[in-house]
Amino acid sequence: MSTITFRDALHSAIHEEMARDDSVFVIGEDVIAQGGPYTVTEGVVDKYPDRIFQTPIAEAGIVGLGVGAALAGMRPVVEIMYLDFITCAMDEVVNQAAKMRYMTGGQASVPIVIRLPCGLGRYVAAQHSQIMESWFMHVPGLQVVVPSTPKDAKGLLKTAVRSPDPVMFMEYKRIYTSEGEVPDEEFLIPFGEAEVKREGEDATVIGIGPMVGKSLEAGVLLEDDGFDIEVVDPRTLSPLDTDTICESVRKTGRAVVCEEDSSFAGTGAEIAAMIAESCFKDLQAPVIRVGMPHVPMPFAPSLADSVVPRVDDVVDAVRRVIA
Amino acid sequence: MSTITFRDALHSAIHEEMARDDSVFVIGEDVIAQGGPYTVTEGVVDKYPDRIFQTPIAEAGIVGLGVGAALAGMRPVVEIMYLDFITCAMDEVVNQAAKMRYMTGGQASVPIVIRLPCGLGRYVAAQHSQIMESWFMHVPGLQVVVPSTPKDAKGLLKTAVRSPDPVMFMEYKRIYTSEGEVPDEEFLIPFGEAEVKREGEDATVIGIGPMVGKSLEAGVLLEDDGFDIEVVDPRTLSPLDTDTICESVRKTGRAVVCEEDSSFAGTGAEIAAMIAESCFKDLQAPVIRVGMPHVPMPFAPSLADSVVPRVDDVVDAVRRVIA
Amino acid sequence: MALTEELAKKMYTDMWRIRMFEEEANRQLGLGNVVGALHLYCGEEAVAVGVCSNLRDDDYIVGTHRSHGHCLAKGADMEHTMAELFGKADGTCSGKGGSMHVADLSLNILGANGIVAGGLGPGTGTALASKIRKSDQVSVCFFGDGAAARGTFHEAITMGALWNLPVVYVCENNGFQQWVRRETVAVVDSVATMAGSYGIPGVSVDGQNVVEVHEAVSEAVDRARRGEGPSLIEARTYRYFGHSPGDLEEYRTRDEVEDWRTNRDPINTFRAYMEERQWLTEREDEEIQEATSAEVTKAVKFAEDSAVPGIEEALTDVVDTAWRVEA
Amino acid sequence: MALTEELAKKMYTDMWRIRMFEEEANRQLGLGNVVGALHLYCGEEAVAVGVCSNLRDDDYIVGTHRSHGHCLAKGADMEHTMAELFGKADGTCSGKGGSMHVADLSLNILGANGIVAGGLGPGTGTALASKIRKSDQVSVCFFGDGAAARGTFHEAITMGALWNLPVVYVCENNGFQQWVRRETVAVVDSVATMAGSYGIPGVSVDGQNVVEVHEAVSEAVDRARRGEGPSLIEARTYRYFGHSPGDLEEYRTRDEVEDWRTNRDPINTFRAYMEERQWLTEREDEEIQEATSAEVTKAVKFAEDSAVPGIEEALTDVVDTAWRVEA
Ligand SMILES: Cc1ncc(C[n+]2csc(CCOP(=O)(O)OP(=O)(O)O)c2C)c(N)n1
Ligand SMILES: Cc1ncc(C[n+]2csc(CCOP(=O)(O)OP(=O)(O)O)c2C)c(N)n1
Ligand SMILES: [Mg+2]
Ligand SMILES: [Mg+2]
Repeated sequence: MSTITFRDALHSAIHEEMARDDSVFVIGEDVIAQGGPYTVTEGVVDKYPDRIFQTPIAEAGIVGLGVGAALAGMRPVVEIMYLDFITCAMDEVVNQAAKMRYMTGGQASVPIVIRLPCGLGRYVAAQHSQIMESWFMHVPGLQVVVPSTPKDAKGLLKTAVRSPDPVMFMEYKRIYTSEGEVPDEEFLIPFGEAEVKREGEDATVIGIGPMVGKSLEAGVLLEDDGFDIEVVDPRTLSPLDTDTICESVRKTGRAVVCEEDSSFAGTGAEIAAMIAESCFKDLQAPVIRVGMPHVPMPFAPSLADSVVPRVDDVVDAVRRVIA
Repeated sequence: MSTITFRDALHSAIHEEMARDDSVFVIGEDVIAQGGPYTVTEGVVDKYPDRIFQTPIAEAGIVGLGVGAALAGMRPVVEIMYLDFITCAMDEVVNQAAKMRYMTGGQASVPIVIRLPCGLGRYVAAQHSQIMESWFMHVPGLQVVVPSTPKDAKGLLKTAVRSPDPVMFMEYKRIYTSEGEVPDEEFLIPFGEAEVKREGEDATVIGIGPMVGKSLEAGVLLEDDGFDIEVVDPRTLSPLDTDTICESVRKTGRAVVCEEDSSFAGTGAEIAAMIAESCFKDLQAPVIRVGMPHVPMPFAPSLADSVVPRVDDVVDAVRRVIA
Repeated sequence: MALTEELAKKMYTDMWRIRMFEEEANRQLGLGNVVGALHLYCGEEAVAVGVCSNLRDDDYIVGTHRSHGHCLAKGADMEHTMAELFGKADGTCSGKGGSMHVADLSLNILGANGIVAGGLGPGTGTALASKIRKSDQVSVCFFGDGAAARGTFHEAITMGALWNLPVVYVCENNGFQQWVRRETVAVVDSVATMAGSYGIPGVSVDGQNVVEVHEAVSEAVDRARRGEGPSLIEARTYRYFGHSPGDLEEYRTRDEVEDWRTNRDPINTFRAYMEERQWLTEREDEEIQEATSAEVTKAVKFAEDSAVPGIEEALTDVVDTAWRVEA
Repeated sequence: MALTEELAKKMYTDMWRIRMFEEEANRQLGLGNVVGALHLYCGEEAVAVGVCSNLRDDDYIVGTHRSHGHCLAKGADMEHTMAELFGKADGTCSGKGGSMHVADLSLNILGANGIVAGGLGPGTGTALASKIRKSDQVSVCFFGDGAAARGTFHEAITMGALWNLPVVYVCENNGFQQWVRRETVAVVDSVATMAGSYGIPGVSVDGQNVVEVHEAVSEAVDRARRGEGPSLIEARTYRYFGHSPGDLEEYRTRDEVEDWRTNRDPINTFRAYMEERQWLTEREDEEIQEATSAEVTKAVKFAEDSAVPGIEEALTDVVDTAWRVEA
């Protein structure tokens, strides 16, 4: 085990997979210069100069080329500088990458990974702070992966690169510098396996991305109230490990679903609806959702900080769900 | 009252609004030729030759120009030939139209209506049959309107044209030819007001778009079982009239949410999660969702017909929720 | 690729294969055996054939919504293609794709595409793959004149040009974009003009003349295979049928269609060329047409006999569910 | 618009206003009063000023991520603009937009845009509005050289050209696209070349020479106002600062920057031009700079004094909640 950052975990996953498999390549804006805005692809150009493509500003083209290269058997790792810009390539994601296997009756495989730095970063307002996981969840054919720790980041990215189907890989900008223990030996994390990140008896908190860390912090604070929460990290939203989530909720009888994105028709909606349907008899209180209000991200730091869910919001929600 | 088709209702709404307000104009592909694929803009070119623009194939450009014209005080009614092609213009929808008012601190108004023919039509497979309302619901700043009858189509489209904010206007292709009574005098239907389309005591069925009609049919069949269902049509998904939905569910104690789109992270997820949270004490059974399985639309008519929810699926779901 | 007598015969045959396949597909549409959007290629045969006659089996093509011709010219089997239009289990795509998504990955036919200009990015991506692998495969992107207005056209070609990828962009300029004439919605007459924005060669050829198409593409393919980068070729052509079912064809006269059919038919033009060179006897011509007709009949029979897919098929092929990694 | 002495003085002043505003914004970034992405315009002043000096108050402009200069040149107030960068309640956008979204709709400044090439469609749309209304307003779309690769550039200009809209497309070609040199990611040197794809005039001018910019744009604006359609103007320019905070500037040398600052500074160039014509005395120059400096100081004071927006403000302006229709 070594303690490394989330960014380092991604960086080493890419380097390891490129060393392992010649068909893996990197494509995106500024991925050579400074190794991309988050330096995740740093050094790739030195080791694999023929397998990294620094592009014009053309997201539809970037994803489109990635889809074609994947159809031809390559394994592109695409960086979209800010998730918000994937809106410029939604046809390529939704109508091409996601549906190709199906429309060809299983002939085609599109092993593309689209890395999506997302969420609030250094206060860059409404067009540079979005999340939108629920969009990708709703599209059959896409896999949606949301690591919350360096270990998960590494294991899930390596799995993503090996997946025969498209992966939307969420990277919350604010946790790039967070640290955690990562095994030194090679490892993979399967899709569709949630992890219980804290065991507890009184309520289940399902956290997405950075809300996992905040939920764990909330867990510590809630001990003072005498509440012992269980924190479940789905790790992949599609496929979604409903079994692990439901098992926990059946045990605790209470659930809070926490996401940084706005709640309305968001990720938490699916998870809450699923729990409410599957665990109806075991629920002792309504499932509560914690998320951003239904507003774009404001610029002013004071405002931005006020809308992104905090540890306190988790604490409050747990208190409400237990009360 | 006159009995007219859904298509006629839209057609007359556009003609009436164009007569009333010089700033209303039409833009889209083939909107002059044959009056668009669904003939909704038929005759506009004869009456208002300077207010209809037949475009190149360039959805991002079309919506982008619409946003600009709207910012300059015009009221564009944009036709996207198939909803699926809006994926080519998602930046314009999400980052421009939806956020402009907010990012400018309330200075800007973007009164654009984007008409979106959607859902299964004449068997045109995965890239020509999508729905995706839940995407638009999730975007703050967008209003999402889903008429299910000719009357609602007319009243809601007229309201949409007058709205100071962007409207995603869903037109399910399979109901263009359905008929219904429409008032002869001018009328508008406010956003955020659901309609109870059938009163009943035993269970609430929330239907979206064509599922309203199917739910009403199911209602008749279920009378044989001795079940009396209430059918609620939200009519607008954003804003969503949670009061009317919850009032009904509190009365019946049971809810089924029906959509034609795939359920996973879909429209029904939000509605089901909301009901499960708001009506927890009154629910006598879990909220059940009826929708398409999580697959793209297959081409073969036999397959396509097997995945789109039918009247039977509603009947089954109601029996399950009451059982 | 040099135009030998042998190749010419194959090309002539392929043109008939497309013509007869499409006419039959249209007939089957009338009978209700084929449903959905059916974009027919009749009149444009010289383009697909003039292009694909330069390609190897391992070269890539990506098509458009109007792609039966591209697939057949690249070698796709008529029986499975017809079965696909019928929505049958033996279709190339098991009935899940239909006319707008026919594809045969085993022949590197990436398939039709229901999104106008949707294929240009992926097609260019296959060329990127070839470059990375240092293979000498070439990719061809077919697209319509209408597609040239879309942003993806611009973005894809920019990258194709930037990295000198082995790709040939083939515009089928049939003068129409669904129900409108090109001149009412386009700002430049020739799509080949646009090559200037990308610093690549752009040529315009008579798309009714398969020899002209073949030669222009031959040069472009060679250039691409040598690693010298992409070319843009515009073939001026015409479609005989309406855009797809439901087209009232208000944008053209019957006379106009008749004129093209009579005076500029690509099959007639090529027949004359071959006869002049004594590459085709009347007898051979008859044999080709008879054999092709029989092939089409057999394809229809195959499609009719093929099973309707079982409804459980609707739920497969979303992702590869057999794939697993171990933790 | 003719370049009179009076207009030249205003332009010279505006160039200083932008220069000093930007340098101060950068200082405030260092102090932590300004946060987020800050894309500075220093070095490119001649473009915004050369363009906007041809515009009326009711003409439209749309900007880019690097738009403080565009706003100031079109007449935006420095105090509210600075307050916006501070995220304060008195900002032009009440602190909700920030640097990448500054806008002043009352001056038909539709604002900055955080999406590269995101403004070209909306900008062209304002010109469509003017055409429908038969007003003689003109719209200007500013965009960077990087934006010219995006599909929306292609789609928007196609429609601007198709309908002969009153719009001028102004490319600020500063030779960089974030952290890469244009030549490594672009396929044609001059963006003006691309005008050929749209059948509109395309010219390239020295973007460090405000007179040259002014004159080229004057012609384009007149053309647009006369209803003769769009033009594409490329201004070759240079930015003095890094792309935005965090730029290590590995893609250029200090010498290169110094060379532009010393030998091709737009303000120095214009000063020399004015002095030659005896349009500017040393005294006047000093006064202009002092007044501008005072204006900037006042703007900072204003921004500092302005309140932080109340958190309830985060929840307003999503849609117009006051709007209602009656059933
Ligand atoms: C992005 C997108 N927009 C619109 C359509 C609807 N559509 C299908 S084919 C077509 C016309 C295409 O014209 P062109 O590219 O010239 O090809 P042609 O049909 O003439 O072969 C249109 C508008 C589509 N399929 N995709
Ligand atoms: C669609 C999109 N892709 C990428 C970015 C990130 N980005 C912001 S500015 C920029 C460079 C823009 O270059 P250019 O258009 O030449 O403008 P300049 O910064 O040189 O003024 C990039 C890549 C973005 N904002 N939007
Ligand atoms: Mg065409
Ligand atoms: Mg630049």
